Amino acid sequence: MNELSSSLLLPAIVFLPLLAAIIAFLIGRNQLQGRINICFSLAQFLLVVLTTLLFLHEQTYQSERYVIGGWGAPLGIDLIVDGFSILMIALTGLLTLLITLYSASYFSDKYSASEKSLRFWPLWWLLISGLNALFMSADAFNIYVCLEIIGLSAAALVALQGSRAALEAALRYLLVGLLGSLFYLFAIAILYRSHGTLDLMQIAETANHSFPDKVAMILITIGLLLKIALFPLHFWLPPAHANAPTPVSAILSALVVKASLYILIKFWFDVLGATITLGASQMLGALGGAGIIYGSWCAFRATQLKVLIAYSTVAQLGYIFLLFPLSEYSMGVSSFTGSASQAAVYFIVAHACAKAAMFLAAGNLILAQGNGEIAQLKGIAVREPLNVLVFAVAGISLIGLPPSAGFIAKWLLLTTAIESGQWWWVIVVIIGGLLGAMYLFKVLSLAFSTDPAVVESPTSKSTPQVSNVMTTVALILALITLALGFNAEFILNISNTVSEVSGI
Amino acid sequence: MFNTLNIEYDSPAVDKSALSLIASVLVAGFLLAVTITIVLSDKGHNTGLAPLITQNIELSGVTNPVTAVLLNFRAYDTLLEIAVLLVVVLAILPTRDHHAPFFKRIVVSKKNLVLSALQRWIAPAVVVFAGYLLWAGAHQPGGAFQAGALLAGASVLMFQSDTYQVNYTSLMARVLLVLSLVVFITIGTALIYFEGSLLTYPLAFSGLLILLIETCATVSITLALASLYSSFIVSENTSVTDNKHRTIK
Amino acid sequence: MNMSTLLPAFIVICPILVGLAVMATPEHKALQRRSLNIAGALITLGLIGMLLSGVVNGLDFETRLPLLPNIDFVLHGDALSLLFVSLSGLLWLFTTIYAIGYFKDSANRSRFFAFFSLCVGATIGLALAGNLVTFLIFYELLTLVTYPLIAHKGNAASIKAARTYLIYTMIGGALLLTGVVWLKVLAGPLDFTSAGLLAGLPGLNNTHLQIIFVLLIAGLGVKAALFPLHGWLPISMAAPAPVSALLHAVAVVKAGAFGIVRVVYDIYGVEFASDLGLTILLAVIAGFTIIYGSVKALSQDDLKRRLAYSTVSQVSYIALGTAIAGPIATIGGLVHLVHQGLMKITLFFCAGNLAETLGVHKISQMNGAGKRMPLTMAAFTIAAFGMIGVPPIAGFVSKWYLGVGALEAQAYWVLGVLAISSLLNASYFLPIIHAIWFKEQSQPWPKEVAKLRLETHWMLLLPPLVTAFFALAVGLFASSAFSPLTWSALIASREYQAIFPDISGIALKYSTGHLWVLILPTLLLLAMAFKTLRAKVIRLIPLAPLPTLLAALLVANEDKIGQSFLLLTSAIWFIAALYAQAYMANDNKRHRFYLFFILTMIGNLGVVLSQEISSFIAFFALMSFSAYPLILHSESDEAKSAATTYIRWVIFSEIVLFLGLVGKTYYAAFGTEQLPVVWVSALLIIGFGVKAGLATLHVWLPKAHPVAPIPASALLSAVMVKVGLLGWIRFLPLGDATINILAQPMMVLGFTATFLAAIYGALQDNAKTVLAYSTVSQLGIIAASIGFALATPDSWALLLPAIVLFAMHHGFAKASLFFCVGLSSALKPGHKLTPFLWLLVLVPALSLIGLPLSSGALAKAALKDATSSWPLFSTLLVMSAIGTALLMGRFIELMRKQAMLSASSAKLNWRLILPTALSALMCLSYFYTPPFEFKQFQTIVSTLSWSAVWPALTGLLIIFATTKLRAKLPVPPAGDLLIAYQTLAHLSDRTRQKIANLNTNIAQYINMMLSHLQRWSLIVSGHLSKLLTLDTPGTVMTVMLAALLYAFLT
Amino acid sequence: MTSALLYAIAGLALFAIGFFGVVVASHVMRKILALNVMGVGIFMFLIACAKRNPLVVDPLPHAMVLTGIVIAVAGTALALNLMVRIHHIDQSSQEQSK
Amino acid sequence: MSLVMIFDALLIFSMFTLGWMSIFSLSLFRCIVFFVCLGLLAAIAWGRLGAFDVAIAEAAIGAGITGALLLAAWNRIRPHRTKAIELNVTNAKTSQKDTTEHV
Repeated sequence: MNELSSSLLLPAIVFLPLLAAIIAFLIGRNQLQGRINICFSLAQFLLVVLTTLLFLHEQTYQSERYVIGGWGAPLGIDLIVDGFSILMIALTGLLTLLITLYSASYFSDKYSASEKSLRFWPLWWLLISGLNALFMSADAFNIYVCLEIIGLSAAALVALQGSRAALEAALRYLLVGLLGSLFYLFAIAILYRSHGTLDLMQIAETANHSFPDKVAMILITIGLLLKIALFPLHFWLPPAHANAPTPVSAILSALVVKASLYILIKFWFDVLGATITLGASQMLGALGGAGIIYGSWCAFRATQLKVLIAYSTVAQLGYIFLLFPLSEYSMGVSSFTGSASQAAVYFIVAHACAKAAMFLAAGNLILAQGNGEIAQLKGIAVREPLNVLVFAVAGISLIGLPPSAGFIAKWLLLTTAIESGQWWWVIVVIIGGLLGAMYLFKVLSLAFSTDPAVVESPTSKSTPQVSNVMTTVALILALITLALGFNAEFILNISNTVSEVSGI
Repeated sequence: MFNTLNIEYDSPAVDKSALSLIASVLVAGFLLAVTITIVLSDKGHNTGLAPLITQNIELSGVTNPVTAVLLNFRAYDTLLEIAVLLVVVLAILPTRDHHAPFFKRIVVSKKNLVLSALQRWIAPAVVVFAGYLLWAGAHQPGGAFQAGALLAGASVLMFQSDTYQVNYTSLMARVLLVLSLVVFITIGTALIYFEGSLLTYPLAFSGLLILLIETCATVSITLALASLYSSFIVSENTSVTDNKHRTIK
Repeated sequence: MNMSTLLPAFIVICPILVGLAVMATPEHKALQRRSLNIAGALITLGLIGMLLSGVVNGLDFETRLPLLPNIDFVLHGDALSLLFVSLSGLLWLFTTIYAIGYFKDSANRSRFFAFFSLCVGATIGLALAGNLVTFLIFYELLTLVTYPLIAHKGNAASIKAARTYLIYTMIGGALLLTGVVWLKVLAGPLDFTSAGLLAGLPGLNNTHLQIIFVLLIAGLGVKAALFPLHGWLPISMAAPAPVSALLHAVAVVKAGAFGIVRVVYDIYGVEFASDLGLTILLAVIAGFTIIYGSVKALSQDDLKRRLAYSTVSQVSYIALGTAIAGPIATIGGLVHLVHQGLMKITLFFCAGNLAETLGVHKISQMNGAGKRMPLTMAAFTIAAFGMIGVPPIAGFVSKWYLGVGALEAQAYWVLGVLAISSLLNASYFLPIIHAIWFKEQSQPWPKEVAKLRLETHWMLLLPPLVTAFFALAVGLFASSAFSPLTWSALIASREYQAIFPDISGIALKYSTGHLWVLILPTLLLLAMAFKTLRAKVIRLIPLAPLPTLLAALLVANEDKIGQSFLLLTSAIWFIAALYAQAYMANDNKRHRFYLFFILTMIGNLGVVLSQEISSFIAFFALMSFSAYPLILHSESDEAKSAATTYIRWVIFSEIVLFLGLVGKTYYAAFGTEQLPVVWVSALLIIGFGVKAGLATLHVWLPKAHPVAPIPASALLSAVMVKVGLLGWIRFLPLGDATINILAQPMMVLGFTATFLAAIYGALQDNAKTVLAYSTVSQLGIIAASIGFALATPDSWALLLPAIVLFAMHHGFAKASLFFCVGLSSALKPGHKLTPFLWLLVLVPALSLIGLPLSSGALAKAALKDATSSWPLFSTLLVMSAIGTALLMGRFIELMRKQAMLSASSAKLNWRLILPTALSALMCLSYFYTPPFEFKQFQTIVSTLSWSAVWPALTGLLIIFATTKLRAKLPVPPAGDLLIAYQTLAHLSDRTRQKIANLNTNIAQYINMMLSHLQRWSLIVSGHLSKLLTLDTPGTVMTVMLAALLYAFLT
Repeated sequence: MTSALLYAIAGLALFAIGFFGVVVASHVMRKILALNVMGVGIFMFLIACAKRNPLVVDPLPHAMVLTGIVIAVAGTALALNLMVRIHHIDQSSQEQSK
Repeated sequence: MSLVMIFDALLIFSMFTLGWMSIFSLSLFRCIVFFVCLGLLAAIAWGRLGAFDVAIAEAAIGAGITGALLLAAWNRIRPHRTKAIELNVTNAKTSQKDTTEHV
């Protein structure tokens, strides 16, 4: 991949969205805006696909370093791309393309949210560039800056709505984000003090069971848990994801939460792998398990549709956190390799697609329905059959029923759990699946039940007809989740580049 | 902690739920103890990257090590940092009236003597000093951020007196806000073409390029910080108020 | 990618594509949707046909796609999968047609048909799955796709039903997933290998395998509706008819059963599973479910819920078949998969028709439905009889093989289960059939649709008829080349490979001698269906038995017994037919009478003619069941109660016979040790004893005969009773083995019947009851002689002709006596012909008693010298004449009294008198030359001995002496022991009631507890979540920080 | 106990106070101030690390602190803006309700 | 205990107390003022530790801009602003319309 490292592909992935943001900011609000953003997203997608193919073409499955400014590791900053990060970048590229298409019509003049589009587009592109930068950065402080970009732009996007609930949710999200980043910064300071370098690879080489490394790991864990919204610290996620506009909540649930998870995995397994203790990983697993149960329970009791989906994100994150205790056993030394990591990677990809599809479908349903109340969804299957189908397919993937990607992920997780002899995680996963089924079918049973009052008199005020672009985007995402359910090999090949990689 | 964000003005300093009080005191204390033990126990890497930087300082085109690190060794960080600033400015900017002029002078009925005197004396001095700081950044402590901050301070001073009205959503303002990021990116990508990898300054021009980036950065930072401040200003008596006020919506 | 890899994939994809296409078609385009559906169904059937032909001539079809690191997505067309695929493909076509008719104009049909074809696609995928993972994928897909079908109506009931369905299947799916994953971890890729995968793999510890087996069976048990997991099935009846038809006959329930078959055979392998002790567990559960399902079905009034519970029990047959680790039982289980599908789908189609056209949902509303919808109800009756296990229809075949398989595996309790469940099936299906056909329409139909040319829309009518026909054809042509039976035999032979026995011995071949004889009656039967031809057909009925009569007389036939019985039956049927012409001339319900008259005739003649066990029992059942309406003909109260007792005893005898014959065929084909033959013969004796009026089993006879119209009762006592005797002769090992423990009771019962019946009969006041009791006593003699034959086998050569002769004599005598009862009006004194008529009465009576020169004496003489080796027997024979004399005296007394009372009809009804005269002539011994080479003359002379005369005189003397005494005595009720049995029946009913409401209040208690639990958990979770809404996130964060510190630093 | 070590400890103390403040403070403004105090704490720790060796001063932490300060300002500005907008909506809803 | 050490100790102690006061003092205004002082002292501390660039930045941004922003925000949420409120109210109504229920 030498021509890749010297060529402009990698930095372009970060700079293209920045340029898109600048242009969107400058041209302000006019008809062209939607179309320009769509072609930017297309360009971004092609770029990402090109990089992935080049990376895969290499077959060396080695991580690629891209030295910025020619200064080399300790002094300058490097970009590093390995299996896991290229997968995440590809995922971001795909979701950007689809959700941009969705928001082009969502923020078009047809709907009331149109005059917010001036603020939406620049922030959106900055968020995307922050995500891409994060997945590629190999420098601790650079990760801090990317986390900040993502945190601030996400909070701003949540606040886009302008309603009191949205503003409050955004403020809470922002404060939590800042607190988490400060903890992370403090940990970097400690690491810099004891290792003298900011480059993750070099820290990994000199990391040992020493006292400061342990404290740094603790601070990073607590900071990032706050940003990932694992079970006890999840209080900010439901209001934030529920009150954000639909495309924003889709990208939030699907990717932004995963970004901090990516960093935690990187630190937990590669950089400060030496400091991990058995008790800690079991504790994370336990929190994950509790998260699954509690998240599903709250989802079941939720009355708003988007709150339900947000809580299901909390639950699904619990699944991924089972990775920590499982990989501890399966591979002996805790490195991000082996089937546990494959299961986690597959879960991340499956959840991203499914959750994005579900949020978009829910958005369409709410647009058609007028408000987000679940009780009012009675008999909507008659008016919006396709969206209900997308919602169902996404739900099926979240629960982990066969034809979907979620099933493969759940299968891998169960196999790892059984192989490593930790049968209690098997019970948690199974109960999680059942609880998931509870809240999904609560919605579906309402959608299917024909309430005579509703069917005869279509809702009085003519709610704007959901544009078919938005439905097709949701449908494409749902089909992707189904397609991922079949050829699992493709994703596993990419992600097991992670397993061969020794260092990062 | 964040669950109930109360904003009433006169709420007690500390919310009294005893449980959280005790727990957090305990842990804060514990955290302090732990960190102090680290600091005491570990000699750690006492010089950090200082020797490495001093070796490469000549290659960086500037003599002030901090500016070298900021704008040459870790230029990528600074770029992203400007992007952060841009994010916040975008989030706060009002969404209306792109057509109003960028800069307007308003006739004020009630003059605040002290303020106008202060403006007349200090503003020019601050601008000159900011220029010096920007220039000195290459070899002495100073640089884009400090100069930008100072200029922003001056602009805060100017707005206090409602004599000058800057509309941050006009095209001109938006271009200036975005200027530094654009310059930085273009230079960065251009260097890929010339030098093979991102942000590798050619030895001969690195000083010049850094200066160019610094000036644009100063301009953008000034405008950014000024717009941050202006979004909170509600001047009662001028027509601008309402649209400015509306800006808060 | 040649055909062999693509075909299975195409078969699965086609329905799914159709589903998606239909979902896309907008609601109003009915035609496009209809054509899409039907085209899809036909294409799939065509593909399945290609697959079938391919597999038959040895091609191997497999599609293999990479799915997971070392697991592939495999679709493999082997024999077992094809059985299920062809069933679902076929039934899908019919259910589609039915559904199109059913949903003519209702809302969101596109959605229904879309999910409908997706559901079939999932079922076909599940059938074709090549390994357990692919099976699991399609198993879960099936749940998802059937959910909207159940919730289709959208009203509260169907949503609740769908929810319960989901709860059950989701939990089932989760268990199955755990089991499959665990198994995959232990045993690597789980491809189905025909003789079991795990048997070969080394180093698997058994406790794990046992736990996994329990998990798998629990997961599959939900869909296969095994006992504790069947709750969802009855509730999901709220779904529309085509859905419940599809779910219960084809898709969901069969998927579960098919899964169990796959797991036991292709994953564990039968031997490995049985020595792990797993198959016994499954067998017990399946057995219990069979009984439980039927008991619950009894108490359901809603038709579809009753059918649902019957499905619960029927599907467990398949599980039972697989659980009894024997090749024949496997065949039984597999073939039941298909048969139950065909029968159950017919039942549901009919239920759907009833609901759709008449709005009838409850069984209590179904009275007289047969008249309103004859074709649907005919299909319903065929399917219901099939479910009970009445011979020619499909259900019998699978029960037959299950029975033989149970014997092969020495699991005798399974036979008990089969018996009890057939009994219960009968007890919940027969009342429905009775209500349909023999009850008048009590109240107007709830929601009747306008009457079309046919009874309902042709699309609703065609499917049930076709599937009913298939059910019948599959039963009849069971052993033909392409029947499901041969196909399952092929599968079982692949499963067992080495130890597969040769099953030709127990195959069901329906072959009867001189089949051409039955053509005429069947033609007449068909003609009866058309109203216009009815009058002419009635006149032709007497001709029907003539061909058989000619066959008996003219065609030389080495089977002497058969020929003589044929002679007896056809002669009496001919006379009865003549007599009926006159007797029924002005009866308004004569059409129905004649219809069942012909049916019984076909059955009776068929029994006598049949040479195979299967055809014997088939015609036997036809005869017994079609005799029921003859008894019920007069619709009076006694007729109703007599008919019910009759049908109950018929069912009892059918079941006992089924067990006996199963035993017999098994031991004939594979039997090695002699010991078990005793219980086989015991069962046969009891089975035929009911029909032949053996002592304690005769109670239905005195009640049934008097109630039936004269020709019917004549036939009943003269001919149909003899079929029991024919059965004994054909199937008991009379010639070869001495079974003393059965012989003594047989003789004792025989003679007690002779004497007690005589005394009891003498006290009766109804002429026909007296005759009935005389039949009981005469049959007692025959039973005793059969007992004698059992005791001394070598005497059998002599005894056989004597018994046949005695039977024929009794047949003719009793028939003529019954005919004379009809002539009571003509016997009035004061008419110049009355003395001749009295002669008609006296001749058969005296020949019965056995006066010299009469056929009775001849028969008794023959019997006496055949049993000469045992003097006591002959003395008892002689004494029996006294009893008969008593009865005959009473009979003549009653006839005289009746003649006095009856109005003096001027004109003698010659069309009545002639047949009686004919039968009276038959009684005299000269006219018929028994087909046996028989020392004719010297026996007639020997009848002149004194020993033939004195018993008659004493009997008559007693009658005249006790006339005054008897006048004072109260008349004892007709069926003597019946009261005892009825009290017994009431007792068992009450206990069942007690058990029923015991488990209802247990159920109430449980869900009261559940609701408490739920409320409590809500409160707790409320508190918990209030606490956890984390208005104290700060503290929680600090606590977590402390925990992490601890975790890391220690 | 060189002075740099003293400043490092002070920095950590400020961090602890800030965290304690964030957890316990009731008003949003106080929480924002507490976050800034934590920021100052971390920056002091960083600068103290830069000066551990009296002879040479390591410029890297300085660059980190500079970037940190700008980001802190940005964060605070956004938080304050959100707070004011929430307050403004409450204010206007009270006006309407009155 | 050289003079410098005393100066450092004093500086650290004052920063510590200012840190505490800027969060937990009674009125918000007082908190903000203490925070600005803390910013300035921090600038002195950075100077003391040889980080002059940072000192200038801290003074300009940490104390200056942040202080200004805090005061401006505090000014906006103070209750006394009656006069300004009526004027705003009319505008508020117009803007209120736009914040109708959005998705």
